[in-house]
Amino acid sequence: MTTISYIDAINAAMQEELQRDENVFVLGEDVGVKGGVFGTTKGLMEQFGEERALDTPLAESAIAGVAIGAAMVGMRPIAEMQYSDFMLPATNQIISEAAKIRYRSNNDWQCPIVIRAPFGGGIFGGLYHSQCPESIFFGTPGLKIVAPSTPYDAKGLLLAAIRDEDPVLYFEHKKCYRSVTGEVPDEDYIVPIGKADVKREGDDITVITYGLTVHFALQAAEELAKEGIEAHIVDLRTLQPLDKEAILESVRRTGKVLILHEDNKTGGVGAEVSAIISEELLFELDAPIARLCGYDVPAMPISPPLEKFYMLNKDKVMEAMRKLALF
Amino acid sequence: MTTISYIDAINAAMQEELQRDENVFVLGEDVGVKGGVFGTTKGLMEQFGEERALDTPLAESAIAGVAIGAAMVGMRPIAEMQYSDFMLPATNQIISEAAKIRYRSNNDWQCPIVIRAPFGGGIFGGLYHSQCPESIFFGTPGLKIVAPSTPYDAKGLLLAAIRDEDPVLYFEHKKCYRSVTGEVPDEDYIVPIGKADVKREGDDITVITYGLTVHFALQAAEELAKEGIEAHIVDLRTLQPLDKEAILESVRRTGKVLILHEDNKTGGVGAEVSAIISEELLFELDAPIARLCGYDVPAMPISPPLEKFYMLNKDKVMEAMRKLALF
Amino acid sequence: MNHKSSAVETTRHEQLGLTDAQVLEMYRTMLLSRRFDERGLLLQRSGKINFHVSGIGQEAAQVGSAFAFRKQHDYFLPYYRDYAFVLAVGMTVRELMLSIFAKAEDPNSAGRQMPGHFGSKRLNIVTGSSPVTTQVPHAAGIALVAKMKKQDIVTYASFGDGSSNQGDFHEGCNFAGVHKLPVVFVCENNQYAISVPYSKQVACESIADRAVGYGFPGVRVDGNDPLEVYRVTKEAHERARRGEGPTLIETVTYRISPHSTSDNDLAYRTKEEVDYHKGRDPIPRFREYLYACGVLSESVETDMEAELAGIIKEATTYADQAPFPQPEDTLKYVYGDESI
Amino acid sequence: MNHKSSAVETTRHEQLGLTDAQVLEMYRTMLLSRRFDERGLLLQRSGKINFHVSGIGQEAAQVGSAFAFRKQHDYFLPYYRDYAFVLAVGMTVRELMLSIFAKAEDPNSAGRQMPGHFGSKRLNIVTGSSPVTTQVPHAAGIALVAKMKKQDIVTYASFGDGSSNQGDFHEGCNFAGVHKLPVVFVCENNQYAISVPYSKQVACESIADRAVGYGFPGVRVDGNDPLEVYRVTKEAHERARRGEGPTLIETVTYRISPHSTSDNDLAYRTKEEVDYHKGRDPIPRFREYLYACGVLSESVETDMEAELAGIIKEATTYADQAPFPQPEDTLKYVYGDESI
Ligand SMILES: Cc1ncc(C[n+]2csc(CCOP(=O)(O)OP(=O)(O)O)c2C)c(N)n1
Ligand SMILES: Cc1ncc(C[n+]2csc(CCOP(=O)(O)OP(=O)(O)O)c2C)c(N)n1
Ligand SMILES: [Mg+2]
Ligand SMILES: [Mg+2]
Repeated sequence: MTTISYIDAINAAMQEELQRDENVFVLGEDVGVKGGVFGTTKGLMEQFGEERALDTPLAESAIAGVAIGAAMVGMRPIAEMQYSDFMLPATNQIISEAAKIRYRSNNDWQCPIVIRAPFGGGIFGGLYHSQCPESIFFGTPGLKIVAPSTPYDAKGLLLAAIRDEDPVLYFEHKKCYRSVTGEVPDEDYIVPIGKADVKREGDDITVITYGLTVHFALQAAEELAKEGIEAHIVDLRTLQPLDKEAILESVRRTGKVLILHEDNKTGGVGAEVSAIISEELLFELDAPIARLCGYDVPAMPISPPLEKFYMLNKDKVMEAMRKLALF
Repeated sequence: MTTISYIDAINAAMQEELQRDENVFVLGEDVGVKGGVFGTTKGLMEQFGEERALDTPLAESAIAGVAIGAAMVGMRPIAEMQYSDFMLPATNQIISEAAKIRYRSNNDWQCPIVIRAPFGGGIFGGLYHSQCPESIFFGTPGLKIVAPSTPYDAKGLLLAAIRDEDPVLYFEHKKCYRSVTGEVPDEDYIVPIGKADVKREGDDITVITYGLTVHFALQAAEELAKEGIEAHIVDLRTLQPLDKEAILESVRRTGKVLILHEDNKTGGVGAEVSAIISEELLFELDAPIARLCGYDVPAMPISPPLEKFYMLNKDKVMEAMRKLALF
Repeated sequence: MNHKSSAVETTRHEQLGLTDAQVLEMYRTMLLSRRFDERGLLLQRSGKINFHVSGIGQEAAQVGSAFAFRKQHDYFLPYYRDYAFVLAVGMTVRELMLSIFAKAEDPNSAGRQMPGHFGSKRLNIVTGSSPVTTQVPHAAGIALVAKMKKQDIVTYASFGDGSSNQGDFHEGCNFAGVHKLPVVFVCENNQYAISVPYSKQVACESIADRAVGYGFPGVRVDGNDPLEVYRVTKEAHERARRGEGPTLIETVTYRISPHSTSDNDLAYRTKEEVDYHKGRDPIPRFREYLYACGVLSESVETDMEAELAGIIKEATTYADQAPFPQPEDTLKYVYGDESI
Repeated sequence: MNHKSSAVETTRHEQLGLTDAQVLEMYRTMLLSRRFDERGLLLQRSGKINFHVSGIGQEAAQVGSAFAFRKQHDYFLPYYRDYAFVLAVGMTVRELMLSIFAKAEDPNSAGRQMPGHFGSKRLNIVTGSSPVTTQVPHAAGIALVAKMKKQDIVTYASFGDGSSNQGDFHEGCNFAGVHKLPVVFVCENNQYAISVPYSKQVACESIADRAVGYGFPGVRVDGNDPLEVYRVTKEAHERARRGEGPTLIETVTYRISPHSTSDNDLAYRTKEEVDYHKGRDPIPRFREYLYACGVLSESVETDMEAELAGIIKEATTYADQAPFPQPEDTLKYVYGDESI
């Protein structure tokens, strides 16, 4: 085990896969010479050459589309979208193409691409450098979607995504890049897509979340433990397909559930989690299913007091958890 | 009151608004000379000239983007997407631009456009002429989304959408075009955006739905009435913003709710409706919140037995309603 | 076309390096495509199938392109009118019939997709969709792999004139241009995008004019002349193989049929206009050339028509009688791991 | 630029119909923009603001464009480096400062958007976003309205060289070309898109080459020469007013600053390269010209620098002290009907 940052875990996963499999390559804006605007692809061009850490023209639909074409003939492209906000020009390639290639060809063709996109706020990025776009893609069968919260999951899920036979959207939280560190194994491993993870055990309330807010929940849980409230914290890790079993099991354990995410509330992943629970476990609930999410505004503003108002944090999460525990 | 078809209601709404307000115009592929591939814009070019029923180049992002530009300087464009499946190249214009113009400019600029898109299946359209794309846009605050089921609502909501100060996505169900007829007032009226409609009253179970499936629910309800089951049927009509009050009221009335839509289940509008209910009315529920929706596959196939398997119909809906009533 | 060439002089096709057998095969493919297409229209009118989209009038352009490529070797991303193209690179009429009948055995999609949405891994025909020009970046991606892996493979991608206004056309061409990729982009300019004529789609004189903006050559060619199309495509194919990058070819044709069986074309164009272009139908024109060269004779032709009629009939009966997919097949192949 | 013109001959600017006062104002605007930009960088480095994106090196191109348009009359869709442009069409430094400080009074977005995301209904500066070239179709839409309503209004839309590879650039230009709309598209080619040089973005010699594919003229011009930029833009503006349609202008410049304050440009380009272009800075070059014409003198210059320093200082202090928006303002203006 070695302790590294979330961003280094992402970088290491790519570095190792480029090494292991000659069909893996990375493409995107500024991923080559510069090593990415956040540094996620640092060193890859130096080690593997220009073609395998490919600087592309400024055109996201082409980045996705070229990756899809390459994947159909046997490659394992990792397409980087500079910010998840800028994947929208590629929506048609992602939803109409990547998601449907296997299905429309009756399994004759496959599309094993990974699309990495930094998402989330709290970095003074303003409206177009802070968004959580997962709800746009979440309703599309054929896609897999992951969103790790720790270096271990970040590396393991990226390795799994690259080796997966289907298109995977990999949402990496910008705020976690350098603020979150953790242990990762020295040997090869993967985190299986479709499996949630219990990040903390507890019997009083269940918190179901993913991404940056996992950390707020964990911090809040530590404080609440002093008040005698023990929270059970489930990190979804994979958003599509959801780990239904893990969700239901965690709810059975406490009977009280708070769903937490940074993406705005209406139409978010939390709605589906809630719907699954009330479809399957309604009579085991001891409290209404609560959601604490981003406000329903188009995107978070850059002005510091507004960004702070929009973003969740330990205190806001703790308040919601306490309220649920006391219900 | 005059009895007309759903498609004629849409055509009439546009015709009347083009007449009433010189700032209204229609643009899209084949909307001029041909009058639309379905005939929704028939006669408009003849009556109002080429500029107000404008045939555009084959480029959806430009159609949306040009409409947005025109709207920002005071026009009321109605942009037609030939099939809702083909709005995806315009996603960036819709989500990054239309939805955020008011917000990002702190109310200095507005974007009163309507984007009309025929959606849904059952017409042997196959993967790319049958989709329900509402989940892609549903999680985006700043957009309004409507989806009428009857000629009355189709006309009234389109009039409201054109007069609205914000961008409205108007999803019209292709299968309703000629198969659904109904009365519309002879005088001017609107159906307010944001208001659901009770299409049938009943005390045993609540069905919440929109679009084509409203009709399946109504047909099923008639048959179930003979078995002594009285269904309360709520047509959402507006998907964004949801009519929370109407949803909750209808659930309070029966304590049992079935959410029904053609769009695939995971991440659909039904998930949010369910989440709202279990957040607000958990202890008034007498049965788990049920959802009957499209299968979680990328899109419906064209082959007749597969399309039939995918599509909901009166019998499938009746079965789900009966099961809920008997819970 | 030079109608005066006689059998003793070197023929145009010989000058292009094509044998008599090859041009006869070109002709046969055009005719087979036409007969299939006519049957498709008939089947739709008689209610046997729900929908047909036709390539009538574009066969010469398609076959001329296809013959410059290597079957089961190069990669192909055709568009929905490319029946003659896919027949030329190996698809059978039976397979096309299975597709228009939406039957389980259809190799393109097992009846999932509309007719004209081709795909066959065996034939290197890459699965296509309806939203136009998404295949342009895919073709660039495939060509990028050929370049990375130093494989002698050229990729073909076609699309309509109206479709060249989509963002993906621009982005895909630009990517291919920057990386000098081995790909040939073919715009089949049939003058219409459904009801919208060329003049309302674009303001440039020729779609081929767009190539300069991507740093590679653009060539406009008479799409009713299969040999001329072959010639320029062969050149483009060779440029690609030499590592000199992409070419954009515009084959100027005319869409003789309505847009699809759902379209009434006389609502937006005149019978006279259509008739004029029927008079320039590439098939009789090429037939005349082949007669003039002595490649085609009455007896060859009679045999050919009989053979094709047999193929169409057999394929129609086969596809008509073939089973539909099982309803529950709807649920298959969402993901590679079916347990999900 | 012709440095030999003396005050007695007709100067270049007079030949273009510009008065001495006007060119002095051009110069003043360039300088004001530069001083604002330098202060922005300083404020970021000192931690006063979080982020700055600079237009240093592009002022001549921007001012040359802006002076061909009519303030508070034409419509403007500038991009994030267009400080000199927006200053020229009426925005004040105080307003720009309020924006980079993200304060409530910022007229662009009340502190919601990043700096460089301009918008002011009062000034006909249309609200812009970050995803590049979405403004190109908007500009076409605004120009379409001018044409429909027979208004004498010309629309300006600018963007970077890398951005001209986006689908929206293509679709917007094509739409404007087909409808011959009164719009001028300006590509400020500063040789880089963040770290990616021109040669890896496009394979065409000039972005202006793309115009032919849209059926309108494309003009490449030295973006370090404000008068030449003015001349070609004025011509484009007149073409637009005459109903002859769009023009694409490529102003060739160089991005002297790093991409933004988050960028370390020496990771992908050399100091020598940057220094070479600093040596071609348009501001001293224009200054020299104005001296040569006798428009600028030491005393005028001293006064101007003092005036601008005062403006920058006042604006900085004002913006620094201005209140932030209220946290709950986050919830405002999602829809027109606030009750939703
Ligand atoms: C993105 C997208 N928008 C709209 C359509 C609907 N549509 C199908 S074919 C067509 C016209 C295509 O015209 P062109 O590119 O000239 O090809 P042609 O049909 O003439 O061969 C349209 C608008 C589509 N398939 N994809
Ligand atoms: C659609 C989109 N993708 C990516 C980005 C991130 N980004 C911001 S500026 C930029 C480079 C733009 O280069 P260019 O168009 O040449 O303009 P310049 O910055 O050089 O003035 C990139 C990639 C973006 N803003 N929008
Ligand atoms: Mg065409
Ligand atoms: Mg640039």
